[in-house]
Amino acid sequence: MNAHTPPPVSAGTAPVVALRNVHKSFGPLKVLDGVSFEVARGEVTVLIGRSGSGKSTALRCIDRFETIDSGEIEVCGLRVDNPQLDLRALRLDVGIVFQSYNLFPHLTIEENITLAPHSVKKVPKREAKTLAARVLEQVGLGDKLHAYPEQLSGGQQQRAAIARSLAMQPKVMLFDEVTSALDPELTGEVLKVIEALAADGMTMVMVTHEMGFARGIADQVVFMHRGKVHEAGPADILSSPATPELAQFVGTGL
Amino acid sequence: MNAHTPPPVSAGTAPVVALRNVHKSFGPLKVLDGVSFEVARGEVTVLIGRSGSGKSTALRCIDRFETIDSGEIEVCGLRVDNPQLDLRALRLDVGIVFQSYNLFPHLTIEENITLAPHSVKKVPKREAKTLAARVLEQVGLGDKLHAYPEQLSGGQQQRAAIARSLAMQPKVMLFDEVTSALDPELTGEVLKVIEALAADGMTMVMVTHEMGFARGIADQVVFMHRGKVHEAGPADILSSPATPELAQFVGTGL
Amino acid sequence: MGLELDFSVVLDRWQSLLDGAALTLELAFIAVICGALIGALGAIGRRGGNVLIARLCGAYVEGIRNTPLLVQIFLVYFGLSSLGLKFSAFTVAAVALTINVGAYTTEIMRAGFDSIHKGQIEAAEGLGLSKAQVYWHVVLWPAIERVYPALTSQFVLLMLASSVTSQISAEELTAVANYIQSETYRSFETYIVVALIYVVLSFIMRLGFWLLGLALFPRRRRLGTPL
Amino acid sequence: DQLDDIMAAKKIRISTDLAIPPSGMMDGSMKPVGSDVETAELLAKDLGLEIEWVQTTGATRIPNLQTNKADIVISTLSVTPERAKVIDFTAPYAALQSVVGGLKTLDVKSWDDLKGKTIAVSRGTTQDTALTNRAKDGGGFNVARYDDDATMVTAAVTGQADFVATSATIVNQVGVKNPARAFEPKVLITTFDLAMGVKKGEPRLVARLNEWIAENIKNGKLNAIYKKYHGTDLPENMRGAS
Amino acid sequence: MGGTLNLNHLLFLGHGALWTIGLSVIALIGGGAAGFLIALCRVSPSRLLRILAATYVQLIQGTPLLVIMFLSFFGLAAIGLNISPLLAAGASMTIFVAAYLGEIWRGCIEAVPKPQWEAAEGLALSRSQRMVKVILPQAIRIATPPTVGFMVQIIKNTSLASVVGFVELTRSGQIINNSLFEPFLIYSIIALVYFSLCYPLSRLSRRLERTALQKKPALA
Ligand SMILES: Nc1ncnc2c1ncn2[C@@H]1O[C@H](COP(=O)(O)OP(=O)(O)OP(=O)(O)O)[C@@H](O)[C@H]1O
Ligand SMILES: Nc1ncnc2c1ncn2[C@@H]1O[C@H](COP(=O)(O)OP(=O)(O)OP(=O)(O)O)[C@@H](O)[C@H]1O
Ligand SMILES: [Mg+2]
Ligand SMILES: [Mg+2]
Repeated sequence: MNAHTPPPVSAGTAPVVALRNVHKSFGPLKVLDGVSFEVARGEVTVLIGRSGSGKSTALRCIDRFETIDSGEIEVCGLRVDNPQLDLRALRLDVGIVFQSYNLFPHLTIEENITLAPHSVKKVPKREAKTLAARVLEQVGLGDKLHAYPEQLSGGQQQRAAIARSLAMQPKVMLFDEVTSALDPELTGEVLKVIEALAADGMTMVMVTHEMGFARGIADQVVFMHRGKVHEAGPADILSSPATPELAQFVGTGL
Repeated sequence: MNAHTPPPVSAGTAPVVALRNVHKSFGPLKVLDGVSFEVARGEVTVLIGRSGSGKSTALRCIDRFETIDSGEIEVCGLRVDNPQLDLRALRLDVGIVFQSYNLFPHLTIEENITLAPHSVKKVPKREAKTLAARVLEQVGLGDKLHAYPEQLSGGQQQRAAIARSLAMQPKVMLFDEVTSALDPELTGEVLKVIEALAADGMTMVMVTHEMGFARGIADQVVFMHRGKVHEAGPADILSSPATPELAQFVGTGL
Repeated sequence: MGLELDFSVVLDRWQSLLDGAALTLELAFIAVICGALIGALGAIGRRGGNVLIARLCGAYVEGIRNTPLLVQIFLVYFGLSSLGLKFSAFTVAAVALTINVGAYTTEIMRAGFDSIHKGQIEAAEGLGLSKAQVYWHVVLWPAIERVYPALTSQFVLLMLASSVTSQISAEELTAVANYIQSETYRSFETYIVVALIYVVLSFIMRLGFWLLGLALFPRRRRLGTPL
Repeated sequence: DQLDDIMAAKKIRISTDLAIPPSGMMDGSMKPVGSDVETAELLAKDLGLEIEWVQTTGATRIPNLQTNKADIVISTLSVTPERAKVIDFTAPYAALQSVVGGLKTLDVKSWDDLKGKTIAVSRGTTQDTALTNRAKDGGGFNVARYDDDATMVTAAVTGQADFVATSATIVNQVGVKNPARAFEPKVLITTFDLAMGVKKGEPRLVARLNEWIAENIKNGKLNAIYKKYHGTDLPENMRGAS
Repeated sequence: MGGTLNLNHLLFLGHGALWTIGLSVIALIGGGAAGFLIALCRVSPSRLLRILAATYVQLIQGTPLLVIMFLSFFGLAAIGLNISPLLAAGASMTIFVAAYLGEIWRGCIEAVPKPQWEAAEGLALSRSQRMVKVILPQAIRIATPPTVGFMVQIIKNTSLASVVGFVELTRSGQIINNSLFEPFLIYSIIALVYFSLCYPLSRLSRRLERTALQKKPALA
């Protein structure tokens, strides 16, 4: 276990997201086994690793969709491991897009997007709609405002889900394999969107299997293996891995 | 419209899958606009194209999950556009794996896999279980026989879905972005499985966004654009595209 | 068998039949509106964090579901008057029916709530929606849409079941029918006519619920598919 | 012919409602008793027949006859011209004296005193018809209809109703159940003839029953049964008529 | 007339309760089987079957059970078919229950997500195999709460069989009450008996529902 001395809270230098020695099990299955990494403001961190290595779980812990067994998680100055944490405050700061898109099936795409800005941030309906049109345009779905999720193809649904999260203009965005269902062309478009966000000072943590994507966007790459951070560093580690596991992981890729 | 003369049925030379001038609309939206291509026995055809270009729809039409408005589709000598078609005969010949995995949530992985061989092909339970263990091993999930789908991560679920389809040993396999949720390492493994299948004489049509994968496996690449086959040919067309649209499509990829 | 049907005697009393039918619809209308409200609250209470409230809602549902409506009506009617509180038969009938349909609605709505996928709730939570907002936008409405057929069936059933309130002197359709048939002894004719009126009433209710469904669930209206 | 059928079968199917005291009910050991029950038993004995009881409710008394599920109905049927169109009635074997009863503490002596009051009745009974017609002709009172006598009495006992229209016997029951709310007969409505019901078009059966009724009114047996359960003699004119 | 509640009364009530149970069992078995068929017809590819089933459901669901009982008992007799009260009550309950269960179950079958139907279809499972192995197991979980809700209603609805001369629980209570004039006591006892018949059923189903939930995820 770590010494539990919280770091001095100083917005300028403190990391926006920090995991310190996080442990998490599902029953007998140890999924996170002492994970630590930090994400600085405006930095894009990419989580990579084999299926089942705990990437999604790590991401979910950051937004308190899972409680952790031990360790510390801090996000935008909030202690996520604190049981008394105000969850809504956390989630105003953090946007998350899931592996499975989870659009609300009974609402149109526009309603999906305007829902949170209107009801949480009290943005007037009219403005929210303008916002929705803008973020949908960003992800290349300007013409699908009034469609229902089931009318869209998988790729379109995933982009709509990203747009929905973007509309809340959070301080940190978490993406779990958001590009999985996108073709190269759209991956490129989303990459541009994400780059623009990064330039605006958005902090991001993303899980992805697209190594090219990771190379292009990552300020930091975290390679997870069996619930541990096996190797971490700048995007360069993908080209010159230090551990044989990472070498094998990127090597068998394309 | 084409002249409706069915080609002479001669298993040796006739294509296993043939689309001829297929049209299909969803209400006002024209999704397939005169699509034609043929797949020879043992050949792997890769469908690529932007999101919404109609790839999934084309695939679904081949297995008669959508009826077409006009044109002809022939699969293993069966006229798929014939309204009197025996659907089960078609689906015994054709295996399909969807973009969303669609494992049966109330059955274990083993039960998911043995279900069809046992109840459709009357394979005895014991043999079916051996078969299940084998195909699961093929996709690297040998230890998940008795898990329920929800207990698996996304990647694991997709592999299980592929295994379920493989277990039926169909003559043609249709894959719709089956590698979307897989990491590079597992993509490589599945690629090997699919190559082995191709060597066994399996005919395959797959939608994928992984250009590297397409290059490695495709005998034929069909590039779809706005509901039309915009360019088609051997895998080489990915390296030297003839149309600016394909060039842009592969160019923006990584 | 020498049974000759003569509907004229029954049809001559169309005015009373119409009054009875109107009262039946009125009772059903009040009970459905209030009962649906109670049901939604009950289902939320039953799934909520407060153990006491959840228990109370559970006891309410079980108590009502497992005893006959007739007994509930007697207990409310004679129970209130024994306490010195005198209400009209109509009021008591409406209250008893509301309590009854509220319990059934609670149970159906709870099943609807349970059918909402965890991922949906997580997505909404991830967007920062408050608990109440998540309930309203992502749980309640899709749940209602999903159990709408079961709910409307229950409501029509309630309308038919309201016939037992004739026992405490509410002059609804069955009461009128019983009166007519014991006055004329034209039982067959009366029951056939009343059956037809009930079919028409339930058709009207179903039509109303169908229209309401179109208004409440735009997705279903446009796509026609169940959620 | 039904009479021949009955005599041949040595069995008569009698339909009666066992939930309308004191005409038909169950005693403490759950055996059928009551004035109608005893009348039926006497009839069967005299004709040398066995009884098969056909359980019925108010609503099904007549269909039981029409569809040949019972041979006769003895179940407080009051004779009205309307009903006589559907079934045949025998001669009256008993009578029902209907009164409006009310709380002893209330000062009510005539129909005029009932203006503005609510009177409880059993739905569809002849009392109901009589009161409903009177109310329509400017009687100035309301009618609250309950499904059966028991519910009506309960309404009176618990205070839902201050007036009931029924037989004098039942009026007295209210005070027995709740001494704080003793009822007494206030206004006489009318006296109804009670007859047995027979399917239409069986003149021989009706004739045979009429013969038996006349005989037993004369010898006082029917009066005895009536007095046993209702506490009073049959009306003068009925006893005299025979 | 009058008197107090004694053992004989209770025995009489017990006898009535037995008939209530018997009739409920008949209604559940008959109505369940017929309702299952109705549900299948309602989702059948044949338009004719769908329309026929829908008409049946509309007609029966629009008519009070009391009236169905009455018409089937005396109506059949009127055209010369003299059936016993048990047969008439059983038939009426079956007709009635089938319409409701059929409709409830149709909704549950349709609530299984479309991709599941397609996945099963793609594996060449026949229509019946798809139903039995893929759709119904998932529909059953959704169907449990409304079905039990309705089963309990069936038990209580058997009281209407009194119209065809059946002396079941409610009717026997009425008969006793009409000689004792103790509605509170009698109806409380009846309520208690009904509760003890129905409540275990509700509990059992809830348990089944919970174990099903643990085994299987909620639907997307
Ligand atoms: N709710 C749960 N209950 C039990 N086990 C779980 C649960 N969620 C995940 N797991 C298991 O935890 C392990 C890690 O899962 P996780 O989803 O974090 O993997 P991942 O790295 O995101 O994989 P993928 O790339 O396939 O999405 C897996 O073995 C998975 O089976
Ligand atoms: N059932 C449907 N009803 C209406 N429109 C549909 C339906 N299914 C698909 N579409 C529309 O048809 C178009 C083609 O969809 P399709 O799923 O074939 O695209 P795709 O090429 O597979 O895209 P992706 O790569 O995103 O999966 C899309 O615009 C989609 O919105
Ligand atoms: Mg994951
Ligand atoms: Mg697609």
